[in-house]
Amino acid sequence: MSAHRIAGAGRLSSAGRVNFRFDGKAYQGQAGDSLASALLANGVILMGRSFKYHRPRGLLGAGAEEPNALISVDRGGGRYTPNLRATAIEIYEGLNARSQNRWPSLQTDLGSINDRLGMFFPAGFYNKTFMWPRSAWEKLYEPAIRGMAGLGDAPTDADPDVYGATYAHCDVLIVGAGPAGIDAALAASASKKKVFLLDEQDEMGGGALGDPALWPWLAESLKDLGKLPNVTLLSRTTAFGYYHDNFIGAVERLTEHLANPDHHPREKLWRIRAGEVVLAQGAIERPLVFEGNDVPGVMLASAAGTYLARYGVAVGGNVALMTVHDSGWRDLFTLARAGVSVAAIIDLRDTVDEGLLAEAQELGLRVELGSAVIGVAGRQAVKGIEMARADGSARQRIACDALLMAGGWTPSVHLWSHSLGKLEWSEDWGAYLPGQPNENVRCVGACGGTWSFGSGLSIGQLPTPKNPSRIKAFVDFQNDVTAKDIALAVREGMKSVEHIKRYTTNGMATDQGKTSNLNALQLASRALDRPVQQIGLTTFRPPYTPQTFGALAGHAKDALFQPVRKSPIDPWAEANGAVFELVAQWRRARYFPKAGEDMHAAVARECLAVREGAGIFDASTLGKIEVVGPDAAEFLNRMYTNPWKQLEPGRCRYGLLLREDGFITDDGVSARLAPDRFHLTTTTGGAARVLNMMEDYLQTEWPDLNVWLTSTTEQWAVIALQGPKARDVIAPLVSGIDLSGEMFPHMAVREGTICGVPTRLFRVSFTGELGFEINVPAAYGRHVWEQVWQAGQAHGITPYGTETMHVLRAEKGFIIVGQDTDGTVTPSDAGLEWAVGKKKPDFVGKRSLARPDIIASGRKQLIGLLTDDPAEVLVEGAQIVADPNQPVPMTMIGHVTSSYASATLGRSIAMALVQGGFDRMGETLHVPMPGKTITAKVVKPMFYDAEGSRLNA
Amino acid sequence: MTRFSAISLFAKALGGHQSWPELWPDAQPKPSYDAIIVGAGGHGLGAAYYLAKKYGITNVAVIEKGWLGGGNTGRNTTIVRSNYLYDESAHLYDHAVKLWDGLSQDLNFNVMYSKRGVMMLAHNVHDVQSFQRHIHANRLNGVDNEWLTPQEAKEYCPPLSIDPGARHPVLGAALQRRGGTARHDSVAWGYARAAAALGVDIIQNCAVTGIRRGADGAVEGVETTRGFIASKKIGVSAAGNSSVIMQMAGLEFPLESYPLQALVSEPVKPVFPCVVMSNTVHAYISQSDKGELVIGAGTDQYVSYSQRGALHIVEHTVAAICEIFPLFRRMRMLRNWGGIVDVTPDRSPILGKTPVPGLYVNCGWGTGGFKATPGAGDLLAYTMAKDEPHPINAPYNLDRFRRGRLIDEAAAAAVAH
Amino acid sequence: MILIHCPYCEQTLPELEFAYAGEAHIARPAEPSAMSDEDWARYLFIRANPRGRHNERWRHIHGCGRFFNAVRDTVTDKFETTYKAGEPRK
Amino acid sequence: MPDTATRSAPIPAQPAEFPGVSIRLGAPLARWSLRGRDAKALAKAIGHKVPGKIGTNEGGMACLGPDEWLLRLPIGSVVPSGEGLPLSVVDISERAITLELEGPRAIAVLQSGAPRDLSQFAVGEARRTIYETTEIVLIREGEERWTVEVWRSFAPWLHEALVTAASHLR
Repeated sequence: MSAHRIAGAGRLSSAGRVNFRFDGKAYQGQAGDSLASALLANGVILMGRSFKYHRPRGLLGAGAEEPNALISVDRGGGRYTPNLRATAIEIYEGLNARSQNRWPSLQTDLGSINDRLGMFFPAGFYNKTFMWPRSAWEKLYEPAIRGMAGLGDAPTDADPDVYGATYAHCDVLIVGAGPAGIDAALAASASKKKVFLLDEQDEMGGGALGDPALWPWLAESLKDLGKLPNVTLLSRTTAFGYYHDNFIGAVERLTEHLANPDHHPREKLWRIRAGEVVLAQGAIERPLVFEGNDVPGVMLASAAGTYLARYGVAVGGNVALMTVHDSGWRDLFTLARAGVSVAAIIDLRDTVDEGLLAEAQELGLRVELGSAVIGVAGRQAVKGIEMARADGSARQRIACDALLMAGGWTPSVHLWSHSLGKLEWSEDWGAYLPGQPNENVRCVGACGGTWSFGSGLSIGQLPTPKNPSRIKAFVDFQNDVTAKDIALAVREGMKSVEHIKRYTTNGMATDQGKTSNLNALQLASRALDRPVQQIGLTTFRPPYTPQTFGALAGHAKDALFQPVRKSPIDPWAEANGAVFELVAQWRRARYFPKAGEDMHAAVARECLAVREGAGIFDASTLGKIEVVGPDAAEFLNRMYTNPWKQLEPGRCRYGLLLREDGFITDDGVSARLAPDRFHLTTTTGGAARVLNMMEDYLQTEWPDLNVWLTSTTEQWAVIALQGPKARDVIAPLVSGIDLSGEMFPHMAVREGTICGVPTRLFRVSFTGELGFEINVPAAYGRHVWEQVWQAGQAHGITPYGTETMHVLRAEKGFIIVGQDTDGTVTPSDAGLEWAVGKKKPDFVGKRSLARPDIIASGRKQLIGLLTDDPAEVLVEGAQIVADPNQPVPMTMIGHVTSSYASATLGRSIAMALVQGGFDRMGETLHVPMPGKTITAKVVKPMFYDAEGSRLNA
Repeated sequence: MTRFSAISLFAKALGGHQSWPELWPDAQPKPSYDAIIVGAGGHGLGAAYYLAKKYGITNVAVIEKGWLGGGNTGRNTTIVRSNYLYDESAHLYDHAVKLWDGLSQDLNFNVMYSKRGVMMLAHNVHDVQSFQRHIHANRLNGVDNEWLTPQEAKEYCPPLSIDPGARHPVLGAALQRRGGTARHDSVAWGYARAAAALGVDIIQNCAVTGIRRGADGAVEGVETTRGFIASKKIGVSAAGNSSVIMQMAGLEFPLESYPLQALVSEPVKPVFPCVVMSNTVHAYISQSDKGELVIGAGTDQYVSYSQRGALHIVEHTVAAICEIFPLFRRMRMLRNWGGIVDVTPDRSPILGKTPVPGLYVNCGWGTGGFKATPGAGDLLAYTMAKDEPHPINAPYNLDRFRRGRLIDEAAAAAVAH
Repeated sequence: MILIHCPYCEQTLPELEFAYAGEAHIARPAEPSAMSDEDWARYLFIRANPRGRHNERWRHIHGCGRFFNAVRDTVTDKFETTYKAGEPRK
Repeated sequence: MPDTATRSAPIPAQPAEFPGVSIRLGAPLARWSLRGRDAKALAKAIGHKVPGKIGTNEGGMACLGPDEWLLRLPIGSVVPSGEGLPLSVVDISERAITLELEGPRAIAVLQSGAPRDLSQFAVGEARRTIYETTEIVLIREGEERWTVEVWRSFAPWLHEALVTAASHLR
């Protein structure tokens, strides 16, 4: 008889039957079972295969520390999750679980050949070989290693589930609802404080769940807490990380335990700011290190106690105990009292507490002091053990079907470590305990080092008469790190625990060393013959247990990932078949194809329509800033390269903005509406950056100026109407403004109404044609656009998008900041010397323009390019050379910044940044492309209506 | 030095691995050295190795305040690539990539450099223009970097979502096939072992507390927590702590140190064949040989030496990864940590001489230092040996900030119009 | 996510409302054109970047909108104080 | 000014109802951003009471910063432009739209993405703050009544985020 359920024991009711499958086989468990307890109850003890050697493994623990029993759960429809701990899976009707990292089956795993060859795979073996032949690493060795590595299979489908998130604030956050945590909650709640009590398990109680004597108290306490309005109880909630200023990340599992998760959020991210944090995370029992300590059926004594007391499951029919600590005895007594037969109690200590001995005698248990287990019989299940005196004498075999280990206790100081709290070594516990805190936090109960488990030894490896370099005594069960691996690491010069950890991978498994770190420290300390403190401490990092990406992303999924900003006119564009492009946070109509048109055809049509009639364009996304105050002109004069003080109200000016390092960062046309009021425009992507930059100078450099900045980007919808017919189209719609060329010249602004809506009407042009930019309050943008659209029908009005806008402005040689400039371009590089106020003593960036390499000759300058073959459209980003016949690496003298097929000119045009470009007019340059080299002539970047007669029309 | 090979591994195995020697002795400081390197990360250990191997200076000490390889070397996401835009950058990083190739054999230590390809995603028209510029410049510089359509990108990296309706749709990608990853710890250990074998002293737990300069202003050695150590040549390769060390020599540097976070998932069977980077959504991902998804996150906004990042940085990074790779939404974060990156105004390194005679510096690598490890080590060694920069690192001088000759790759990626 | 005290709002609020704005008390020179290239480069690029006490600027960008100064320890990330722009270095 | 039929809003007009909270588009408003060093001078110039303390909100006038106020009045209202005075009056009536949340669980919906502690946000208080990555102006009109001012182009995202958060409440 092996593991089995004991009638009447535990907290579960035999009424709630639950059917589930493991590796395809059907089983029955009880409501409230973990997958681990349910499988045990069915006599299943083989649950996994180890990472490296593929050794058969059963349960080591009963909680978050479990390193062995890693399970994949597939709920279908993309709801597949690998690497779940069997101890953390709540069974539900229809649960479909399967084991991992084995082929063809859990019982027969060909990968276990690694175990036989284990001697050739010591720690760091991969650094020592797989180097010849050189090419074989990627082609042969690495794929083989990668295939063997990994735990569960990766998901193959997108996750259909959604996740929730919230911020929360409380006075006291208590992590862990064991006795200590519950006491802390009761105490804190009395003071009307806002209290959060979190526990990772489905049922609150922690250690108390394994102690029937405490159940009445537990029920009473939870009832009391549940009634208090100032207390929030969150079970199935794992506090995974402790961040600055008492900010704790926690994940609540909402549907994972339900037979039908439906479409509710699967998990919820809690971002909690707490006044005080109380850590009551308990302690984790340590395994003992000896040959065979990983055979299925060898487990922590405390885990066996939990399986019995909480789940009513005996881990074996005939159980032995290997202990160096009193607590192991107590757990075994519990099993014995429940009728489990006990093979022997083996304690390495020569003397133990009289009370324990008396109790053992009363129960009639065999006791072997001063002895140690030196081997375990059985491969997929414990069949018996071999033991000997500490000096190696008196070797003997004992039959049993389970072996409990009790190696002492390690406080769960994970979150404490995240908070950068100090840790102090305690010789008594053989563990690090919380010391000086770094935040407003305290540890209570076992994780604070106060518990009543009795005393014991802390020891690295049990004594054995066998040759330690020939046996596999496991320290890190999941990563298959053995005592001899740690000895090897030390032998090879690893003297810090950080090096030992990285070299052996001890503590780097999915349990982050919850059961292995301290044993590894002890072993290293003995191997180096130095006290543990001098070897250091591997710092715990978030998360405390692995957490779902989806939960960490919270509600930032699909449409909620990041906002897509749309203009008020966007719906019209969508309804009229626009193809969109994303620019910064915005989406903009790129072109409006008619049936059968590709981008090239659509853009050519749109361009000609603007040149010959009228085009309508949504310019709403351009950044806008209203600059108001008596010192407005003075402020702009200091910010922009060109002079602003003399600009008359009603007039516009092109503004060029530099960073203090002298490079162009933004530009735009701005208008003076009144002596103390300007309407600035910026690039679409630059709006926020420019406003922040201006605020910075205003607030911190020139706080004396009486001027204020207000973002009006979204106040105004902007409709650009461009083309020779533009005036005719809007004339009937506009009132209060004389549209005549004399009264309303190019680069002027007027206020009036259009379609009855107040407007700031700009006469500006980014196309080289007669043009207007109609600014109306955003809510009326769509309405006015449609009115203009209607009015334009008689004039062949055509909607155009950003691509056409780019072509039209390129024909005029207007630059686009960010395309024709790249953060390394000065005004003179861009041929914008005219926009720099020579007489101004200072403006942002001016001084940098005088630096040696900025005034040096041979800088890249913006010029035009005409390909010898007018049909050849250069690729934007293509590189330019003077000598096409030079070998690679070639000397590149520049690159193409803008390039289009110009329907207006019936040929291709391009702009480029070229070294010494201004002095190369008429030169032929070369653009080497794969398979061919394109030749082009350098010209001024002005391809159309150089004298500007059209836009002044 | 015991030569590593399948044969030696086999032989030692039969002996129960009892007779492996130390990879590197834990050296005690001597009174003086011909050259001292401050900082035992990959760069510093590499410099020591090349000083001894290529430039015949073997009386060298590498001084480390903690344990070797314990800084950014052991904390980064191990991406190796050289498809940079400007000639200066392309030459610098390609010098490193050439050394990566064959480094395992050179060091007789498998650093697990694997050319699985680095793919950078273009999410908007502006990205496409910028990547095209990179690709054409790389081609003429002899650096491999090719354009992939969304379909080709997905074929190269099956978990990639190329849904055109995505918030940041994939419009294409730039792929450098020679790019890839290496095993970070192994790089530090391999260099340490090989350098030690050539006579280099690796002195751990020895913090530099001062830099002593003579009447002529030249360096005479370093004050350390283990006493004064004399040397006429001092190379500082201290990453995030560089400005602190430079101040000891009376030098102010254009550096700021920021927290940079990274994280790994639980290990799964092979699912991710290459490295993918997306600058637009700030996500960098590959899969380690162990099976963990290795994910690079962004920097926090403020300067800090705490090696402790904020949760919201992780939230945003993981959200971005899940948008581009919806398969991974149910994967779980196993470990999350922070490093300190030292950043210059143009986000390019400073590598060469300093105004102080005998003092050399290698710093300012920001988030990109690991990929340059062999190159940075070699070039620092060259500069220290010859007391003049190699043509490749000559542009990476301190004076560029005065002259205005910045090497600003990020600026070249520019801003959206 | 650190907590930051805004000296204008007189509230201690989460970092997400704030934008870091670099080292504090680096005033733009009154007469840049009168400066040497060295001094100008120093103003533009040289930063203290200390391990420890750091005078730095923040902007309550998603709050009152004001830039202000702070003293923070760059090793612990803990604030010593925050103070209004224009007040002397603390 | 044309009638409201010619107006368009970025989010649906029909309210979203959930147990314990409703989310609806607020009525159009006239809005101004008012700036100036001297609250009294501003009050004089525009003929409105100007609260001096950041966070206070009286008569539709919310103090958002030491020199910044948000004035919200019925649509069609006018205020002087203050031309020539050392202050700034800017019409931002259509820059933002208003979302109204009402019900005992409104606070939970907002807290889902607002990092500041809303239990400390008093009735009558108004402040600029943030919801996840989106800037908002938050006004607590009553114990269970909240107003969110959000820039027009961010409104669809915020609306969906709040509706989703409300649908997640159990």
